[in-house]
Amino acid sequence: MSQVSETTVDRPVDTSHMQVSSTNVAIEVIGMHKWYSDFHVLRDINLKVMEGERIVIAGPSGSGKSTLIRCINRLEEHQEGQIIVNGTELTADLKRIDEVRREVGMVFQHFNLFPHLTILQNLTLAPIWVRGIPKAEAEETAMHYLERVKIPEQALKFPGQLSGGQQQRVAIARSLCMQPRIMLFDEPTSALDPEMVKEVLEVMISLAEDGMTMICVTHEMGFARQVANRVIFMDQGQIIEQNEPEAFFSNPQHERTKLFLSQILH
Amino acid sequence: MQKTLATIALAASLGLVATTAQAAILDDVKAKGYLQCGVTGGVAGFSAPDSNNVWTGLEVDFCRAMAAAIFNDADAVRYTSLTSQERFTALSAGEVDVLSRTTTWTMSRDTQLGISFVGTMYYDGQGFMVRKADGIESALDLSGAAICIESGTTTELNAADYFAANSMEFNTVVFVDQDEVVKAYEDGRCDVYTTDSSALAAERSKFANPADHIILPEIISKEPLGPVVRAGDTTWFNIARWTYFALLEAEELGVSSANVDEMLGSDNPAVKRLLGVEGDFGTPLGLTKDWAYQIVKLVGNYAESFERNVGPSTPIGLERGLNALWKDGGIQYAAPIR
Amino acid sequence: MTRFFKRLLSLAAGFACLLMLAVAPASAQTLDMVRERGFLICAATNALPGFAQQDSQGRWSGFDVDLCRGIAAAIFGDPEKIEFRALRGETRFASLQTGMVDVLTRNGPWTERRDTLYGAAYVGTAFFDGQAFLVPQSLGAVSAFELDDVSVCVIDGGEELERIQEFFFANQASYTEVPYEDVSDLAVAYQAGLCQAVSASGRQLQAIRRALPDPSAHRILPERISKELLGPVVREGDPQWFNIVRWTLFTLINAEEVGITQANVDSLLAARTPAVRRILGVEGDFGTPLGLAPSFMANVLRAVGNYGEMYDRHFGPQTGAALLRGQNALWTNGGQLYAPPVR
Amino acid sequence: MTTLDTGPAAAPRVSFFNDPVIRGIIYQVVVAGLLIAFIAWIVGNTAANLAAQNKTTGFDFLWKTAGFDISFSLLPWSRASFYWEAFLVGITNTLLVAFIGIVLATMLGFTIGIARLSSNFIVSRLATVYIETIRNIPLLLQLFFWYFAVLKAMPAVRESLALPFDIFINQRGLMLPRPTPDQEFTWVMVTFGLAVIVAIALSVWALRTRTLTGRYPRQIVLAGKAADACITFLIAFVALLVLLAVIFPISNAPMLAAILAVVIAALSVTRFAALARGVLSFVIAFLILDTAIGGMFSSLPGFVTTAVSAAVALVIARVVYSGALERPPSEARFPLALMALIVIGVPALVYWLTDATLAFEVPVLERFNFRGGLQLPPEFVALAFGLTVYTASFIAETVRAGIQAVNKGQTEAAQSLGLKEGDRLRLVIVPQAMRVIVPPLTSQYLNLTKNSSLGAAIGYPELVNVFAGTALNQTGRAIECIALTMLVYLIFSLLTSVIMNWYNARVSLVER
Amino acid sequence: MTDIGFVRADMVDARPAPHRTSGAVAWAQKNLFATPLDGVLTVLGAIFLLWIIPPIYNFFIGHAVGPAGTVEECRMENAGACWAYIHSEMEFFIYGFYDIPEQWRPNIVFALGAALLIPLLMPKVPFKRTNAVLFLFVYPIVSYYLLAGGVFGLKPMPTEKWGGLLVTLIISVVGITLSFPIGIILALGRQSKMPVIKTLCIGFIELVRAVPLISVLFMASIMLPLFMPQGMTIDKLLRALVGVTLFTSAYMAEVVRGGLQAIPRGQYEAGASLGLSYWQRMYFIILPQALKHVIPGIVNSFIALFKDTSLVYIVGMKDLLEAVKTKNDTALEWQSANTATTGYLFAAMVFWVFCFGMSRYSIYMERRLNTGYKR
Repeated sequence: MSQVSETTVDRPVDTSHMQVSSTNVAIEVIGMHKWYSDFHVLRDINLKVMEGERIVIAGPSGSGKSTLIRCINRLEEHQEGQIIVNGTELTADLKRIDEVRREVGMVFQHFNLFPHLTILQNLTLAPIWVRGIPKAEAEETAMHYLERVKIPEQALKFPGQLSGGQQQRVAIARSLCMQPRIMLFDEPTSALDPEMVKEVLEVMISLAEDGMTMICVTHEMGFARQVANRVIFMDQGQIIEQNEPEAFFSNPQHERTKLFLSQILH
Repeated sequence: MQKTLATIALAASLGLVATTAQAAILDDVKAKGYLQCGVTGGVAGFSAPDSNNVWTGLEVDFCRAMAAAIFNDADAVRYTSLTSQERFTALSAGEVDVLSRTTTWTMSRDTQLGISFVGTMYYDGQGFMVRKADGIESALDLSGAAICIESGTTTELNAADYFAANSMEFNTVVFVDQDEVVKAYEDGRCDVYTTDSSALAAERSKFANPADHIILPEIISKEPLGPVVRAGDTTWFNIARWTYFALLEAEELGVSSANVDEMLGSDNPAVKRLLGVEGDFGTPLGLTKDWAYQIVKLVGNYAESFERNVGPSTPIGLERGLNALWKDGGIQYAAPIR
Repeated sequence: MTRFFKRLLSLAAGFACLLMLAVAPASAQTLDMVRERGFLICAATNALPGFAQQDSQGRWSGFDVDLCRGIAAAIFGDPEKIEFRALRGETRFASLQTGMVDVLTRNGPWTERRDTLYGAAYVGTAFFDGQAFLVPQSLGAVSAFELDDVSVCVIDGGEELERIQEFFFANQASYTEVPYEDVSDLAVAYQAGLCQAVSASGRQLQAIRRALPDPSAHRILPERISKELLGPVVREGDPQWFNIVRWTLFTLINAEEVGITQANVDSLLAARTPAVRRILGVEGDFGTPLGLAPSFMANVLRAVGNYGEMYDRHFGPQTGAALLRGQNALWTNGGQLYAPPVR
Repeated sequence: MTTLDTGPAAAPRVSFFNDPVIRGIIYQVVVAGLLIAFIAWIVGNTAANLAAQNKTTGFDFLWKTAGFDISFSLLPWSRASFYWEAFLVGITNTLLVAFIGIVLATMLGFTIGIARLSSNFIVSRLATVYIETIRNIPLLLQLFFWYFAVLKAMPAVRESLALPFDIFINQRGLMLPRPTPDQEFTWVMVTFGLAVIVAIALSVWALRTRTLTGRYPRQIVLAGKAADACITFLIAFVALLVLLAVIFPISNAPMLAAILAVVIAALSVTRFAALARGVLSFVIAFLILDTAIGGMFSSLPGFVTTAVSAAVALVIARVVYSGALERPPSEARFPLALMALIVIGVPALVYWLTDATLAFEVPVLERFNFRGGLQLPPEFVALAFGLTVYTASFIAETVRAGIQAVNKGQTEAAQSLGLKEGDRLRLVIVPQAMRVIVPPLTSQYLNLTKNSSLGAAIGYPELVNVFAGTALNQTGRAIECIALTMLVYLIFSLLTSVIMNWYNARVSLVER
Repeated sequence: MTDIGFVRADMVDARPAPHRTSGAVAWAQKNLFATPLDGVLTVLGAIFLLWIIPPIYNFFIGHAVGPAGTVEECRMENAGACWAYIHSEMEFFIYGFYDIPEQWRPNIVFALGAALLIPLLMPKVPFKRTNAVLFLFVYPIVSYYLLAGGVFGLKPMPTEKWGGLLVTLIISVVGITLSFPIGIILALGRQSKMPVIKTLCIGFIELVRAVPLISVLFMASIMLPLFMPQGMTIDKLLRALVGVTLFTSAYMAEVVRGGLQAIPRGQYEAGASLGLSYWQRMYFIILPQALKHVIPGIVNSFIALFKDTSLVYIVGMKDLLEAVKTKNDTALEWQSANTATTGYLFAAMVFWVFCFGMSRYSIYMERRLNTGYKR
């Protein structure tokens, strides 16, 4: 079972410029279906994400949450419907996929840092080879983001030498180095010990404060309450309910949502 | 329970390790109850097993003769088939009591390997066999030919010598096993197969179509082939040597397995001595006095063995030639028993 | 890295054990003894012209002596480092066993009893002998098979008499025996014309013929009606020494076969034939395993020549013995002489 | 299982024998004593045995004439050579077959290992069948099979299978032309060496510049474009020449081919580059397929093979075409063509300028055999082939395991960063897979080297055959010969472990 | 942001994936023609199969001469494998020179071995301990006396007469059962804190692993007698056994060491804290876990050993391969173009069946024990 907790951050979250002002659509999913061979994992997904929006996707395990955001990054292929990211529709065309991926950062449950490279190398790898940014510049950016995630001193270490929380923060920094317009988080805290969860959430919140478009699959309901401007509940491969956090938590509509919330919130 | 079983297992495995006290070879052999004889894996007429693993051949007969002399039983022999590479180590390591395996008597072997050559069972010389279709008439035509040779033999050295001496080029293809050499020649890997001419004849007899192969007239070396024993045990050396001489002496005196019992009544003192009727020539060898009688009775004389195994009436069809007795124009010559 | 060095060290130790096995001594009593003494002691059964005889200065010469010189040359490179003795009777084996004598160059014929009972070992045949006939040229016979109606002087009591009987019986020829007790009597009787032929072993007949006033008027017929093998004898139980003597003898034979003589031995050092090069020690090293110099065979040949030369020197026409090579010819010439190859 | 508890039970304090330190010492002393006794026993036995047999020992034999012939040798060898030379010949022959086996087995093994992971059912199944068949059959059996069964099927010398370029196959092995360079050709070789160094230096510089500034140096990009066109022209010219020769044998084919090749090369620098690549790949694929299928199914009528090849080639061309469409612009590509051109072109230029000649000594059939040329005896071919096939099956499994050992998340992370397939493999997957692959791979290399000793069974003169076989036999020095032989393998093994230790220390991941 | 509140009213039911007319087509699409490149590979693979399968089929079955065939048929043009040859020489391939009237003895040994081994390998069969004791201790002794004879009026059969598959199986079974414990002891010795024992084990393991088996057997064949006192001879079979066993033990030791290293330190400490002695700790706690980890490695060593039995021809034993080879070379009455090939293929199939069986069994056991440890 995935870990469900309600760690909150003990500081006031500045939500002043967290209001979605933009009218630009960052991601649009229209009537999307996906099958794993015969298994219908995602059914009729319709979703529109504006630039600067922060969306938390919740739901029991096996509900298709991770699959959905992996589809947005084309780590998984969908069979029906459309996914449009930053105005680019995802098809089998590799060129487009690469374009999209350059704009979309992703953070994984198990960090997936490259263990044979140092932290700094992890961070500069993609900017150098994908964006063609000069090394010095890439390193500068990398150090900037490392400072942002508060571990600049670890730059020359290898991932294996870091704690889980530190690794996840490096993973976030690694994505940020590509200066993406959208960040996808796939249960970023569920493989972490409680005290480490907090340090990762801190980073995510500060990202949110900067107005990054985020889609976050997580069980951190506290985080959802504090940061999200929309919570989506999924079950059986479909979006059951979505709403603003306050409304979602205080007044769930659908039976399944109620059941789910009652289970995780005691 | 387990301990007992382990003890039994140990005992069983020890059954495979035969230990005998430091003793003369003859005593060892007598204690074992059989003679361990090193032979080739199979050269028809010299030593080869049939499908029932019964060994026959001129060299096998020598082992049988020794067994007859020691045990009065020519079948008290076990054969170890050895490649030419293994044979001397097997002998000096005591794995075989006597090596009777188309072994050429040479100086370095005689002096460096701690072994002693008993005598020459077969005077041979190295020859070449080629395919008839190649139209070769002389070994001097062989320049550039590929030659199949068994490794670790004098053959290997002689061929190198011969071609070097005649300034001819050649390629050798060397195998550990005689069978492989022949097979490679047969399959066409080589143009020429070279070994002792007797073995050439023997191998040719086994070919599907012997007439397709000819043996060239040149004999490029002398190859006295004889049994070998470990150096240092004089008694054993003498037993082997005099077994050899007894085979020859019996032929010379006209004693054969057919008439040996009649000959017991012969007046000829030499025959009497040979058959142990007069004098006792066995005891100094550690044998009974009728040792040579047993050899002739159970194995026959040299001529019988020769005729039976490699003579003109066999598929191998070798003439006596140099291997005739000295009085018949050959050079087989035994010291007399007296 | 230290783990690696530890591993290396243990491997090296294991390997050293293996190598230790490669070093083991070989025993060489007789050779050492001879070397220490500085000369070789040879003996023959008795003095016999052609085989071993002393000249007026007391210097020994003959076939046996040359064989002995050959062995000395093999050991010391100097054929003169010998002492030659003629021993009589069965003491010769005792002398051999006690080390008084290193090698017997001519013993009695090789027989089973001598080979097996006396703690002695025959190394090989240096001289094929047998009972033969000596006849005057005037008799006109060139082969023993032509003898008919002759009187033959022969030793009484031995097997010689029986052999003659068998021989003439087998040939359907008639003869008269004239038996004597002693070999010396045969010569006297023959010279005196008491018989038309003498039958004895070839070596005795050649001695008789030498002593005759006009040897060329007599002929030793080529046939041998018995077989006797003469050859060097050494003590049992010293394989190295056995091999030294054996291969000195074989060297003489092999040298004749490939055509190396006393005269051409040095010029042949440049030969190309591998068989010649090996005998002369130019290629390979066959001496060291015997405890001798690599060129020991060349030394032997320098000292005494090859077998044919030795034979001619002592039994050739000019010696009065005029003993045909017969069985003592090389196997390639129809004789019995055959030596395993040097390689 | 209890320990040797023999101490007095009533002892008040820790009994002497129960003290672990002392007990440890006692154990060790006992073991060491037993070992020493055992070794002494063996040495004593051996010495006694050797003395009893009056065997000569020692390594002096190494400086004696060997007197035998060795059928295949890289070093000069004659019957007058010494035994130590035989030793060296054995080692070089072992190393030769091991080296060739290693190179080929690595190539085959990696191919099959990757094929086994292929999503294509047929390809992965073929690879699986190959691996499961080959590695469950003893190598010795395979060698016998390749040597005796296959040798028999080979044509006799006079009916040799003649391949293009004066290559012949028959029962005596593989006969190849041997290059016989003249004096001037040395310069070509020197230039070649220099060109390789220059190419490597250029690559390093280009890559470094790429890392530091984000783009390849301008000059390099320009030169790379030119080189691209050049290489395209050369390939197109050759392919078209062959195609024209095959299809319509016309008189001025070279001219036509050259013109067409120029067109294709010209296209390749325009935005129709993908089209040029597609056409070119169609021609090449068609030629190869047509030849191969025609050879495989000789009973099929020509038009069927042509049609099938054309169809498959068309699909290939389509694949290449769409691949080419997605190719990044030449500014972002590593200028591989340039490096190739430098390595090949510069020496070729020198070859032409210095008027050097590289003649080939062609094997010629004489009375018995081919003479001259480079002759690879069937023993060598069979051994190298057998070792390659056998070891490749193990390497394939190693490679598969190595690739599978890289977490799928690594690929996903790299993908999500936008790294392209090539960069993904080069920068993320391969370095991690190699860390897993290299140690077992090295031990496979060592196994291959050790297994080459089975060449003795089919008559290839490698170390065991020449030295522990023939030399041992001609000299009778069993201990010495075996010891030296084992020493050589021991050294191979130690060298390998030195290299492995170094490699492992270098690549081992730093963990907490 | 008007549509922010959303509640699904009707659940969407699962429906089958699109573009799916039948299972085979979808499967082919996915596994054979997923991309154009895949399509090309599939076509090339199909062409290759078309090329290679008919001749193979014809050789093995189509044109092959069945067991009842004659040599004349085998000698015909275009004839395939000569199974008649295998059939007629089968006895030699299985028993070697073992006397024909006595062949019931190896048969009993085979049957007994199968009867004891198969239940031992099946996890569900009870009485494992008794079974193992019978197989490991009683069976070898019974088999030895049964095969060698010389007791209870059985005709003595010297090991020289044993051959063929019999020898292959004896060497591999004995080698496997002996090399396993020796390998464990060596591995433990290598981990030992006592420097002498450690060095000894390392030296042995590294020395043996460094050299080819062929040279170890060469040594057993040529040099072992030299190391023994005068007059002591060692049976060839025993030499082969010793050579093969020691060789495999060294490899086994390395495999076991891998397993031992994978055991967390905590397990050792836990064992010690329970007051278990060294051997108890190893026997009850460490080894069961460690060995479970390295089952594939162990079985790989066994497979290697089984294949390596083909090298015992060096010490002069006629194992299966050598028996086949002997007949290939000397069975003149069966000479034909494909006789030798058929012989080798037969041997290859026998070896393959055993080795493949072992590897499958190891996969089965691995799954059963669910160690999840992959090499």
